[in-house]
Amino acid sequence: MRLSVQAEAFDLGAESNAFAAHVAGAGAVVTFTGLVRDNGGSLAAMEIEHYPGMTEKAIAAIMDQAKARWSLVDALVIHRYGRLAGGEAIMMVATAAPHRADAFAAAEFLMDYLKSRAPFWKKELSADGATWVAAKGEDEAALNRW
Amino acid sequence: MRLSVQAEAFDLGAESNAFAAHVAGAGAVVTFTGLVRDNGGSLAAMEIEHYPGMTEKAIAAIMDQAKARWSLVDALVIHRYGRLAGGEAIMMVATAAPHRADAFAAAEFLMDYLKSRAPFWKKELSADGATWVAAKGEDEAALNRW
Amino acid sequence: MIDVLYFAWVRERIGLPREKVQTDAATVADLIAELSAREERYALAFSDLAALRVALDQELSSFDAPLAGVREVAFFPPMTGG
Amino acid sequence: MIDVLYFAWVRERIGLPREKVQTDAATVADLIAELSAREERYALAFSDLAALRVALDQELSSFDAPLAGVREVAFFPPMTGG
Repeated sequence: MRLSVQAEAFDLGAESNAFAAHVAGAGAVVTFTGLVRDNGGSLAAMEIEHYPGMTEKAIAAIMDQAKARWSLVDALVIHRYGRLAGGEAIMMVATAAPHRADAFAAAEFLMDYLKSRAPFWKKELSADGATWVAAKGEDEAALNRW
Repeated sequence: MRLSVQAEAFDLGAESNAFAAHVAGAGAVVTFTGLVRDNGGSLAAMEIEHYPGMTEKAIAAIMDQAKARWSLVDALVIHRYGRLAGGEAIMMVATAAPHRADAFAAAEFLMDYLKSRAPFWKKELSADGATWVAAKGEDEAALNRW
Repeated sequence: MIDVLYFAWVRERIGLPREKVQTDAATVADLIAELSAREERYALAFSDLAALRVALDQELSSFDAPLAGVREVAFFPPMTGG
Repeated sequence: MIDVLYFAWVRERIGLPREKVQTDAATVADLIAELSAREERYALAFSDLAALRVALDQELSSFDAPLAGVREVAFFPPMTGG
């Protein structure tokens, strides 16, 4: 299990290959990557603030829960902070399990909890100014399924 | 949307990066990779047979269904046939969508249908001999959720 | 004349991957009956239809489907892709 | 003395990321009342508690939680990670 909270960009392909290279016993690897949506015209940059110390603890706790609930061979969470340009990768999650149901469920669980329980705050920067991204009711509701 | 049925190995990292590089408007990319389970001791090789012609049609039809059901920016399916060693990647699916729920749902849908509706048959080769992998009731049942 | 294809253990039991069959069978079930009457290896391969699937011109179909106009019939076990 | 941290728009409204606060507040709610009484910018930041979250020593907590033994209190809006 690896967890990294970092300002630097990461390489989705390299991270995926490194992760999948050491998952003996796994038949299924799922990755999720969150990107800054780049809708052509109004390219939105993003500024991500976080709570150093609590961030790592919160993510580690979420990963421990996932490990306890599903049969996981391994899991990975990388989450960036700081300023990101449109199209850039914000974060990624990877899970490896003997079977696909566990790999998918654990990845979705990690994402749902990272969205609403890891101390990150996103600010969108566009030509119109800067706006803090509001938490969505559906993201809070998504936690109820677990 | 790209679909490849091939004997050659593919590079998960390179395919993931190539896929994620052209998904403007997407905020979420999900990949699934199926591996030949390599449990150390009894390294199982796998032989995958398929039905050339029908395979491509069946996968294209499944991808069209996914595209019709979810808001997808792009999707990718790569599936190998022939002989694979333990730990090798059998296939991968990638989906890109504005939001994570669609990317996850479409990837799981593609996987469930590829499992039971794309004409591939797996044979496991071990020290004990060769055995055709039996279809699982739970895989057929998984289709009912869609 | 139709092309009849066999995959996986159906192919192994029958001993060949494909053959041309001259038949007037009206349905898939009729064709199965004709083939099973030929030789033991066919009867064995078709002994449990619940363990078989059929595709007509590369589309999954059912055993009671008519064969009129069909050029390619394929028999195989439940698929195990992914 | 406890460390009080502010993040996102809470930080922007109050105008600083962290400060040390000398307080005898028994609960988080009491601390909020003390801070809000200080200056308008605090009152504004804390005006809608439904839009706020609190962490005590880096664990999510609630507004009625006691402050005894707590060294670090953080106020922030609902999180938007992922």
